[in-house]
This record gives sequence, C-alpha cells and structure tokens, in this order.
Amino acid sequence: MNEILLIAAIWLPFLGFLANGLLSLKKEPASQKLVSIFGVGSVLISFLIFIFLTFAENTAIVSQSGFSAMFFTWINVGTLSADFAYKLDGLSVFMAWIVTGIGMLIHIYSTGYMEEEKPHFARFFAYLNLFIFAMLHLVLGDSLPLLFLGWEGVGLCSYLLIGFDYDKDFAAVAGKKAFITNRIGDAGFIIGMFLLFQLTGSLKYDEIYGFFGANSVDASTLNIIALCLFVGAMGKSAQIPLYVWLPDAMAGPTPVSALIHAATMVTAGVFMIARLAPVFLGAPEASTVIAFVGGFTALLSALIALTQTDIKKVLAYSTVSQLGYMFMAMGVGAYGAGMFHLMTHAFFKALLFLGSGAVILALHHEQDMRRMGGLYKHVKLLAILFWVAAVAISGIPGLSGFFSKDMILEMAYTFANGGKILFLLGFMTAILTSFYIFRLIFLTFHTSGDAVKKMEEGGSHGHGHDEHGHHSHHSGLVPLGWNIMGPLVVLGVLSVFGGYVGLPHIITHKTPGIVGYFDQVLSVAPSKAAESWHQHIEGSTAWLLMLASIGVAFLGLFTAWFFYQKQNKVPAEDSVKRSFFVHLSFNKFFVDEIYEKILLNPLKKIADLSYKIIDVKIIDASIDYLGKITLLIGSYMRRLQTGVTPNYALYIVSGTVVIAFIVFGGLN
Amino acid sequence: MNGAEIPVSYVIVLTLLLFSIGMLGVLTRKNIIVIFMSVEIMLNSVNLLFVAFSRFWNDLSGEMAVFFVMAIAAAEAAIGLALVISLHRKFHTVDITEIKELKN
Amino acid sequence: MLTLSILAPIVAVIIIGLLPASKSEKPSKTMMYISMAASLISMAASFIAASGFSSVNPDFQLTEVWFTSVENGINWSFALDGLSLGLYILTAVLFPIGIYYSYVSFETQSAQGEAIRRQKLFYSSLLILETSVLGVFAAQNLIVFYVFWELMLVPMVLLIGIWGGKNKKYATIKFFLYTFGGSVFLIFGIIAILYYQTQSKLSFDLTDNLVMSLSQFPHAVKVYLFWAFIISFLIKIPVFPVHTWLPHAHTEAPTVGSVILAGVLLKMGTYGVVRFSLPFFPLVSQEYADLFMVIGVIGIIYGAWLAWAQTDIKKLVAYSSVSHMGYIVLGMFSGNIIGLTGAYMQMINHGISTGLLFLLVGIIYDRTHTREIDDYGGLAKLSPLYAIIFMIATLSSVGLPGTNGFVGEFLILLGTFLANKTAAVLAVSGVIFGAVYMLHLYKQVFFGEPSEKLLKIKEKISLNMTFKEVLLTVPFIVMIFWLGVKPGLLLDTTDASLKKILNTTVQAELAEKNLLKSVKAANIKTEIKKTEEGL
Amino acid sequence: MENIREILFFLFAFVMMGASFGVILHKNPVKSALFLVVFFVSLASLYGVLGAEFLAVLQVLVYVGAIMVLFLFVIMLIAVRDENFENIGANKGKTMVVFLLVLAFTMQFAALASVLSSDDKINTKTEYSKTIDSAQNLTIEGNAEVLSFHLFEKYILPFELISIVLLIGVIGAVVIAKKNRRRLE
Repeated sequence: MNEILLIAAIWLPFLGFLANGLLSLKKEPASQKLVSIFGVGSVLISFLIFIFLTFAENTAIVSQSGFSAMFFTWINVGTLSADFAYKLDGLSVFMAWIVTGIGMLIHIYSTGYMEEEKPHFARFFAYLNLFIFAMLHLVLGDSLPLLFLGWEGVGLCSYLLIGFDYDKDFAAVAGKKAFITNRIGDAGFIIGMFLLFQLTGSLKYDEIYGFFGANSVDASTLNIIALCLFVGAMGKSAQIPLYVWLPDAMAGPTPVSALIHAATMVTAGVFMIARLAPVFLGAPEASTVIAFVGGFTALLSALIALTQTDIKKVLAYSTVSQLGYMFMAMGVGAYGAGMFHLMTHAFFKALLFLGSGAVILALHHEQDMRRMGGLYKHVKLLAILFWVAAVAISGIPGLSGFFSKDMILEMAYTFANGGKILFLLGFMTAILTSFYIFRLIFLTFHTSGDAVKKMEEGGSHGHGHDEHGHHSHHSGLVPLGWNIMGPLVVLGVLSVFGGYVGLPHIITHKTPGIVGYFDQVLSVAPSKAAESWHQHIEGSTAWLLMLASIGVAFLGLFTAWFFYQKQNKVPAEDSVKRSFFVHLSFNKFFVDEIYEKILLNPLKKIADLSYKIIDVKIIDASIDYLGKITLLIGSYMRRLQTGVTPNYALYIVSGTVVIAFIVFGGLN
Repeated sequence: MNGAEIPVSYVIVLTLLLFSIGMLGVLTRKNIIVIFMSVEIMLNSVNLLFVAFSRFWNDLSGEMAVFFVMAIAAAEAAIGLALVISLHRKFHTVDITEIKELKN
Repeated sequence: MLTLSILAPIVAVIIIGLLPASKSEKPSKTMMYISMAASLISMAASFIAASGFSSVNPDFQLTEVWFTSVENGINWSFALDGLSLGLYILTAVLFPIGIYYSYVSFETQSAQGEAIRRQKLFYSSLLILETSVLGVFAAQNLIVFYVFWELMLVPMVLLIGIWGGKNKKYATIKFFLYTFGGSVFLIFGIIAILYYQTQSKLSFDLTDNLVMSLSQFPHAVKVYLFWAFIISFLIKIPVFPVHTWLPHAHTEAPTVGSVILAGVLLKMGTYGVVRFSLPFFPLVSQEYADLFMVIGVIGIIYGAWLAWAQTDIKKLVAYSSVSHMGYIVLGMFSGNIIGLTGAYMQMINHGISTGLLFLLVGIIYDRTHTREIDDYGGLAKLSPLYAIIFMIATLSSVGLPGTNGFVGEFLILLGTFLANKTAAVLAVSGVIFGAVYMLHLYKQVFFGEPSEKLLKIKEKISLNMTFKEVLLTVPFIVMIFWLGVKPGLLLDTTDASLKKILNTTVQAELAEKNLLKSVKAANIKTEIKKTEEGL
Repeated sequence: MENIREILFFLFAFVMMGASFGVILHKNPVKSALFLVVFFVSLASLYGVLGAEFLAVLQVLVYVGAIMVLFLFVIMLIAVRDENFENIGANKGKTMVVFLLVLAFTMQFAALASVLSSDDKINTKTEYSKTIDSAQNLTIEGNAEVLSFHLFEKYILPFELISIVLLIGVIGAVVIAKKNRRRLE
C-alpha cells in the first residue's frame, strides 16, 4: 500500500504535467483556476504523501536499505539492470521534502506571478510539474540510470523554462547554453557511471553500497571515478569551469529561478556526492579537488556578484557562490554540513528569488537595481522578508545561514589537505557575500531614490525592460496578492528557524543534530570515515573562527550601508568607464568571452572547415574524380563508335579471334 | 567398291577457306548487296561442314540442319533484300559506309 | 503470413498498373487507397506473424517456404528471428505512414496549385520498395537476401531521380554508384564462398551448417571474405569515409524517400553486419574490432561536427544520421551483449527518431519550399504543436533519458566502455555534440521572432499541422516514449538471437584454441620423433 | 573409277574457291551474282559427291532457283550500275588489317582441323538406312527416303514451324519493301 503511495507521489506531478500540457494545446487560453488546481494540487498531494510516508515508514526509512518500491522494469540487458524502482531513505526523504515542499510553495507563488501570462499559463505549469517529476526521480531513484533520467529530465525542464519566452533571442540562447553546458558535465557523469559499473558490476545503490561494504578499493581507481562524477556535478551545480550557464539562466521567469536555479536542481550535484558517499570517501585526492573547486567558485562568483546591477544576476552569482560552499563541505568530507547548507540555502535563496520576483512584478518587470530604491515605504512586509533572507545568507548569528555556513568554515579549517587555504577562501567569500547582499537590499529598498518615481519617468522615456503592451500606462506598483506573499512568509519563517536543527558543537557539546542524522542515514557513516581527514580542533579556536565570521558579516553590512545608504551611491550606467577591477567584475571576468574565443569559435570553425574541405573537397571530390576518369575513358572509347557498319563487323571478328586464341591457343 | 573416301579434314579446310573468303567480302565491300552475297557464301560453307560431318558420323541430323538452314536462308534472303530496297529508297544509296544511322 | 506481407505490395503494384492511365494532375485517391490497403494488410500480417514469435528461441521461426532448390542451394523461404523481427515490424509500420504522408503531401502541394505527376509510378515504386525491404529482413538464404538487397535499389533510384529536388540527378547517380559498388563486393563474397566451399552441396540457407562450413576456410580467405561482405555493408550504413552519398541522397529525395531511407534502408547495412559478418567471421571481426571502433568514433564525432556546420535542415539531419550510425557500428563491434543489444536498439531508434525528423521537415517543406535554416525562425509561435512534436523528435535524437534514444546510446556506450575505454570516452563526447547541433537547429528554426519569409507564407497557407499530419506522427511519438521507458518490449525478443551470435564468437575462439593445441601437440610429437631418431 | 569422287571433290572445291573470289572481287554486282550462281551449283555438286543427293537437288532449287533470282531482281531494280564503288585495295591500310585479321582467324580454326587425322574419312558409298518395322524386317535405304522419314517423324514440329517462318518472311518482305505511303504524303 505504502509502496503504491510512494509511486503515486512521484508520478502525480507527471499527471499534472499531462493535464496541463493538454490544456496548453487548446487554442484559447485554458481556465487558470483549472491549471492551478492541477499544477499545485499534484505537488501538494505529493508533498502530503511524503509527510505521511516519513512517519508511517519511519523505521524503514532510517534503516540502511531504506523503504523501496518497485514500479516496473526498465533496462535489463546482460548484467546491467535498471528499473523504475524507488528508494526512500534518510537522504532521499530529506531531498523529497525540500523538492516537494519548496516546489509546492513556488507553485502557489507562480499562480500569482504568471497571472498576466495568459496564453502561456498552462504551459508554464506543465513544465513546472514535469520538473518536479524529474527531480523526484533524481532523488528517489534506486539506481544511477534512474538518477540520470531525473538528472537529464531536470536539465530538459531547465532548458524549456529558461527559454520560456522563446520569442526573445537571449532567452533561447541561454536555454541552449544551459543544456549544452550540462551535457558536457553529463558526459563526465556517464563515464563515471561506466567506471563504477565496471568496478562494482551494478548501478543499483544497494549493490554498490554492498560492494563497498565488502571490498576495499584502491584509492587511485576511486579518484578517477569520483572526478568523473564530479564533472557531472560541475555541470549541474554550476561549478568552475561550467558555471557560466547559471547566470544566463535568469532569463527564465523568476519562480523558475527560485525553484530550479536556486533551491533544487542546482543542488543535485551535492546530493549526488552524498548519494555516492562511499566512492567519494575512498577518494581523498579527488575530494580535495572538489573542495578547492568549490572554494574558488565561491570566491570568484562572489567577486562577480559585487558589481552586478541586475537584481537576479546578483542572486544568480550568489547561488553559484553558495553552491561553492556546499562543494567545499562535500570535499572536506563534511557531508552533514553540506546537506545542511543545501537545506538552509534552499530556504533563504528561494525567499530571495521569490522576493526579487515580487519586486520585479511590482515594478512592472523592472530588474535593474539602478532604477530601484526606497521601496521600503511601499512594500514593508516584502522588505522585512528580504532582510530576513539577507541576514540569513550573510551569516549573522541566529538565522539559518549562520549555522550552516559556520559549520562548513569550521570543517574546512580543520581539513588536513590545505584546510587553512580553504578556510581563507570561504572567509573572504563570506565578507563579499555579506557586502553584495546588503548592497542589494539598500539599493532596492532604501536609498533616497524612489523606485516608483523612477519607473514612471523611465516609462515615459520608453526605458526599462518592459515589453508587455498592457503595462503601457504605469500607475504605481502592481499589488501583490496573498498567493505571492503567503509562500514568502512561510519561507521567511523557515529561513529564521531552519538553522536550529544544526546547533554548533561548541554550544551544545553534542554532535549537531543534522550531522548526526546524516551520519546515521548515509549508509557508511561518512562523517566518521572522514574524520581521519580532519585535525583536532580546540574549543577556543572554534570560538575564534565563529567570532571572526560573525565579524565579517557585520563588516559587509556596514560597508554596504556606508556606500549605498550613507553616501547614496548608485552603480554607474553601463557606458561609464570603470576602474580595472570593477570592470573585470562587472564583465564577469570575461569568462564567457574567453570560452567563446578559445572553445566555441574554433570548434565551429573546425566544423565548418571539415565540412568544406574534408567532406566536399577531399572525400566527395575524390569520388567524383573516379566518375570523371570513367567519363574520360568513355570519351576516348566513344570514337570506336563510327556508325559505319563494317567497322562493327570488324570488331566482332577481332573479338572472335581473341576468344579463339584464348580457347584454342593451347592447341598449337 | 565401297566408294571414295574423302578425309574430313579436307572438307574442314575447304569450309574454313570459303568462310574466310566470305568474311573478307563482308569486311571489305561497301555494296550492301555484295556483302549480302558474301554472307551467303559463309552460310553455305557452314552447310557444307554440316553435310560432311553428317556423312562422317552417319547421322542424318546434320543434313536436317542444312535443310532448315536453307529454309531460313530463303526467308532471310527475302527479308534482307526487302530491307535493301527499303534502305535504298530512304538513303538513295547502297554504300554501307554512307549509312551511319548507328551513330547518333 | 510473412508471404502475405511480402507479396501484398506487389499485388497492389499490379492492380495500380492495371488502372486506366489518367491525365489528372490532382492527387489520386484510388491509388492511395490501394497502396494503403496493401501496406496495411502487410502490416497486419506482419503483426499476426509476430504474435506467434517465441522470444526464447534464438533461431529462425515462422518459416514459410516458397520453393526449394536442393541443387543450387537457393531456398526461397522466409523466416524471422530475434534479429530481424524488430526491423521487419518497423518496416511494415513505416511504409503505411510514408504512403499516407505522400498523399497528404500531394494534397498540400495540389492546394498550392502544383501539378502532381506520374503517381502510378510513384506508388508502385514505394510498394516495390516495401516488398524488397521486407524481403531483405525476412530472407533466410544468402542469395535471396542478395536478390532483395539489389531489388531495393531500383525503386529508390526512381524515387530520388524522378521526384527529387534540384540536384536530383547528381544525388541519384551518387547513391546508385556507391551502393551498387558496395554490392559488387557482396556478390563477389558470395561467389567466393561457393568457390572455396568443400562440401559437395552447399546450401546458402542461413543455418549453422553454413557457419560451420565457413569456419573451415583458411584464415586468409576468411579475411578476404570478411572485407568483401563488410565493405558492402559499411557503404550502406554508411560510415566515414564512404558516407558522402547520404547527405546528397537525403537532401534530394522526396520526404517519403528520406523517411524510408533513414528509417529502414540504412538499417540494411547494420543488419547485414550483425546477420552475416559477425557470425560468419567471428574471429576476423574480433581481430578488426578496434579498427571499426575507430571508424565508429570518427563517424560519431565527425558526423556531429558536420551536422553543426550545415545550413540546410535536411543535410543537418542527414549528417546526424552519420553520427548515429557511428554509435551502431561501435556497439556492433563491442563484442558483448550490452553493446550489441544497444546497437540493435539504436537501429530501431534511429529509424523512429530520424524518420520522424525527416517527416516533420517534409511537412513544413511542403508549405515553405525552403530547407535553409536561415529562412526559418520563430516557428514555435506560428505552429506550436509542430514545435512540440519536433522537440520530441529532437530529444529522442539527442538521447534524453525517457526517450528511446537514451536506452540505445547508453547501452552502446556502456558496452563499448567494457570493451575499449578510449573509444567509449571519445564516443561520449558525441553526446555533447549531438546536443549542440540539434539544439542549434531547434533554436534557429523555432525560437526568436518569426522570420519575414514565414510570415509571408503564413498569409498564403496555414503553417499549423493538419489533423492528418498530426495523426501520422502519433505512431512515432508513441514508440519514442514506449521504447524509452519499456525497452524490454523490443530487447526481450532479440536477446536470445543476439546471445547466439556472440556465442559463435566464443565457440570459434574455443575451436581455434583447440586447433592450436592440436598443432602444438603434433609439433611436440614430431620433435619427440626427431629426438628419438637422433638417438 | 574409284577415285572419280575424289577428283570431283577437288574439282568442285577449286571451282567454288574461284567463284567465291569472283563474288567478292568483282566490281559489278551483276557479275558477282553470276559468280555466286557458279558457287551454288558447284556446292550442290559437292553435296552430290558427298552422297547427299537430296540436299544437292534442294540447293539448286532453293539457292539458284529462288534466292539468286531474287538477288538479280533487286540488283536490276535499284540500278546499282549507276554507282561506282571502289573495289578492294582502295584503302590499303584497312584492307591489310582486315586481311591479316581474317588470316589470323583462319589460322586459329585451321588448328582445329589438325585434331582429326587424315585417317578420318567420309565413306561416300555408305547408304543411310532405317528400320521402319522391325517385326516385318522392313528397312528403307537411300538419302531422300530416310531423310523424309526423319523429317516427318522426329522433326515434324520444326518442319511446321519453318513453314510459319517462311510465311512471316514473305509477309515481312512485302511490308518492308512496300512504299511508305504515309511518309510520302
């Protein structure tokens, strides 16, 4: 019975997708109420089922093998078998809660946000439901192929949703970029999967875990496997060097950015590492690489976020940066801390994105922070929620972000292989994080300028991003309904209290709750195994580290206040010349341009040339030459055809003589 | 008393010579009618061979073949000469080198 | 039932031939009905036949004998095994779609005031093509196989040469010469078998007997024969560097020609490899497996790159075929059940996804009369349903999990990986390039603002798909997802037969080892003798 | 008297050779035709010498009586004499090539003749015989008689077919030689 419920929970969003997909095919826009019921309802029921299952199958879930349900056979060839079978264990139930929970909130939010997009309303919800469906496969599948199905499925939804406004060229390009970048990662992931299959002879988690439980494997083998898998994670979770798609992905509607590109899909890489903990734990060198990639990603994207002016771009780079933190945690073996940060990040980043969506919606699709300011007066609740999220992300004590981030920094510090450097990277990122997020807050909600006034002026000058004809007469802010503010409030509450599941060791003198939980559920108790990687840490050092990170959080807040509130600075317009470093940061260190110059353009050129030269000029031409030679011979042979009959008779006789010679020649 | 005995090889050589002469005529002459005559020579030389071997093996099949060849030759001559007339009517010549319908 | 399905189209050809000649330049309903009836009967018969298929039995089943000839070893009998069943059904399904599409396409063209000419020949060609392809897949005898293999050329050449595009003559000649050149090698190989065989009466029936007698050939002969067979198949597949006929043929062929060409004709090559090259010359094919892996990998990457460089939609899809065929070659020579199954799966997949792509390109081409990618843009806005179906085909083509393409690609790559890591790693990059060119195409054609050209056309004729056209794509879509989530439907039927083929390799290896052993033993014996004599 | 047949054989052989050279070498087709008559008659005689009397008669009847008349008619009809053909030797190079070629041909096949030794001889005196009724011991002899039995027993079908061929030949000749009125109009 519960098995059927689990399957139903996973496939319900798919039914929602089908229903909404069919509705979207209708000529006239479908009833929004109906679409919302299908869209939100399916995810809501699915969420409720997960809550129910969590309590009903409590013991099974926390056990090693978890609670599993078999749906039907998928691939079964030779020794390879992969089924549509699901595994609800401690790790996946955690993810399922986040996916369906936050997913449901964002669905509700979307009913308000997308209200104006009448012709595309059903299509939007169809995609969102499909996303939830794919994401649930990613986290709940009991084998790597099924994870990969979800992995690529969410990639597809991401592609479709980024390019949701497909008539806009930049959205279409961004979607394509996201898909292809992800594919590069996927290629690595596939190879990792194959290596794992070759090693363990199976792609089912249970069998993989069993293999690692029974055998000890050479670290060098596991290093390669872990690195290959990590390439996949790089793509999906936007790490250096494959992070470039995520900022562009902001071309999609804001709820999408919140759901896919902040809370759930991009954390798939982190989840995958936790899922395959035995592999990564046996691969210390690869883990170090992961930690450093995470650290550098965090720093680099935080640097870029400093100067961005598009509110969503700031948040996008912030997401990349926070993902960097998570990978840092996974790399140093602090799986509990990484998953913890994954959760808190999901809360506050979803809040930030949805909040920014609300701002954008209120300002008639204005995304440029230079044209905002002083919104506090108009939307107090929203501003407060934004402050909550900002405080959470910046690491000011008491809110969720503080606990998770601090735990990561502490674990990084104690990491044996270059832990100090990692800590430094994370520490610098923390300063920058605090600065850019408060910069965002001040620019948007405070400063002396008035967004409403700016908007009205801008509107009369034909300024701004607004391309929707029905907004042509700007009259104040668009009111925000309950279905927009409701989810924000819930997320605000979560952002505040979400961190208390992991109170630090130095306060409680116990293993933090969530870490203990993950120690228990990850079948091989990774934190314990990874302990050898860590040095012992004194209580006083821990306090020092914590105080330092609290200090930098306030430092960032103060600096942002100083520049943007006190001095009332507004970031320069695009055309203004900037100082060198600001120029670098504003232009994202020219990474996109470099990729285009050294990778994309040469490849395209090689493709063009190999078509024009190898295919047309060499292969095809040489075949044509064969034909031409035949024709040439023919043009000489043609002269034999004189049309004079005796000549033909002559040929006949000659032929007879030759044949006779061959046949009778021996007789002479 | 059993009559003369003529070696088969003599007949073969004779046939061969006649055939070659006919062939020479076909290849060198330009008048269609003469070519036709040369063909008749070739045809008849082969008939001779049939008869010779028929006698040699004492088997009448060879002579039967000659009988049929003659019948066919009669028909062939009729058709062939009709063609010559028709050709002459069309091209106003019986010079074979003038008629180049096989080309183009 | 097999007989019925093979002969029904021929009967229809005779009936169409007897129809009074009409001067009408309108699409002929009668001919369509007759052809449809024949191909549907053929399809139904093949389904009925398939229902009696036992997937446990690796050998030929459902045998139907026309007439046998013991003297020359050519038995005209037809049968299916796990290897041919899927392809046979695919063929039987694809033809009714192709025929009906042609009629719909004629209607569209007629509505635009174009004259439809020589329909009798057109439908006849299609039907003869159907018979020949079905014959190829059901042939149980090497010679019969060859006869149908060659028969296929005639209608295909007519289809491209008469109803083709601007450059049709060039494309036709190229197609004909390439494939015919390949066939020369094949017939050479067949004759050579006859020459070298030692049995008093060799039957060309594809039984173990033939395999046995082949295994006794000297090794050098086997190598020559192997190449004679494989060259012919490789040209048909086609692989790099003998692929250049394909883009021309695909581009110039009428839509139905492209669909059939991609759908089943290319499969004849790969089918030939699995049916003949692998079991006939197991050790030789293993010997050269690395070479073919290289060819396959080059095909994958090169095809994908070239597809990216194309400006013509049909050419792009054609080069994507080259890339996909590279995967199949890779899988076939991986030498393990996973790779081989993947290759087989991919044969069917490619027929479905690329067939659908060509069909879709044809549907829009009927209206726009241009294949240049640059002429398109923003089509998603003008024809949303078309965009969705095209997206499904695209996803299947790039191998997204959940579609059929993934299962095949995944199995092939995994199988290859187990056999040859380097090849697999290189081939995986094809996964990336596949996405690059397909999404490039999709973006250019469907996204952005509608192009002026399309808007102009829209004033004349609706760009939306008609109900009939949507109906035509439904079987493809169903198959894409069905095989995507339940590939067992297909894989279960092939498993036994594929395992048998792999088994021949194992047995041949064993035999070879024993031979070596006996040779060694003999050597030792003579040595002993020598030493004894010396003493 | 025994050798008379051999002598006759050589005599007619040389006459035939001469006549055939006459046919191919003479400028005037009418004279060529007359040489051909000589050729046919001597061939008929040779048949006689070899003991095929029936064929000898037939040869004279068919060739000399029918075919040659036809030839002469045609020659007269289309008035060939007006045209002046170059004879052999006009194009020396080509003639040489042809001559050598024919020589080569002759040589090749002459080799065949050497397979048979000169002991393989045709006995011209032997008569054909055929047992018609073994019970009554009834046999017939003689060339024409036995031939007729062959013709109407074993070869009856070809015989009938040949009559059709001849009929078609007659009709065909008429159709082909007839003036094409339509084209003239």
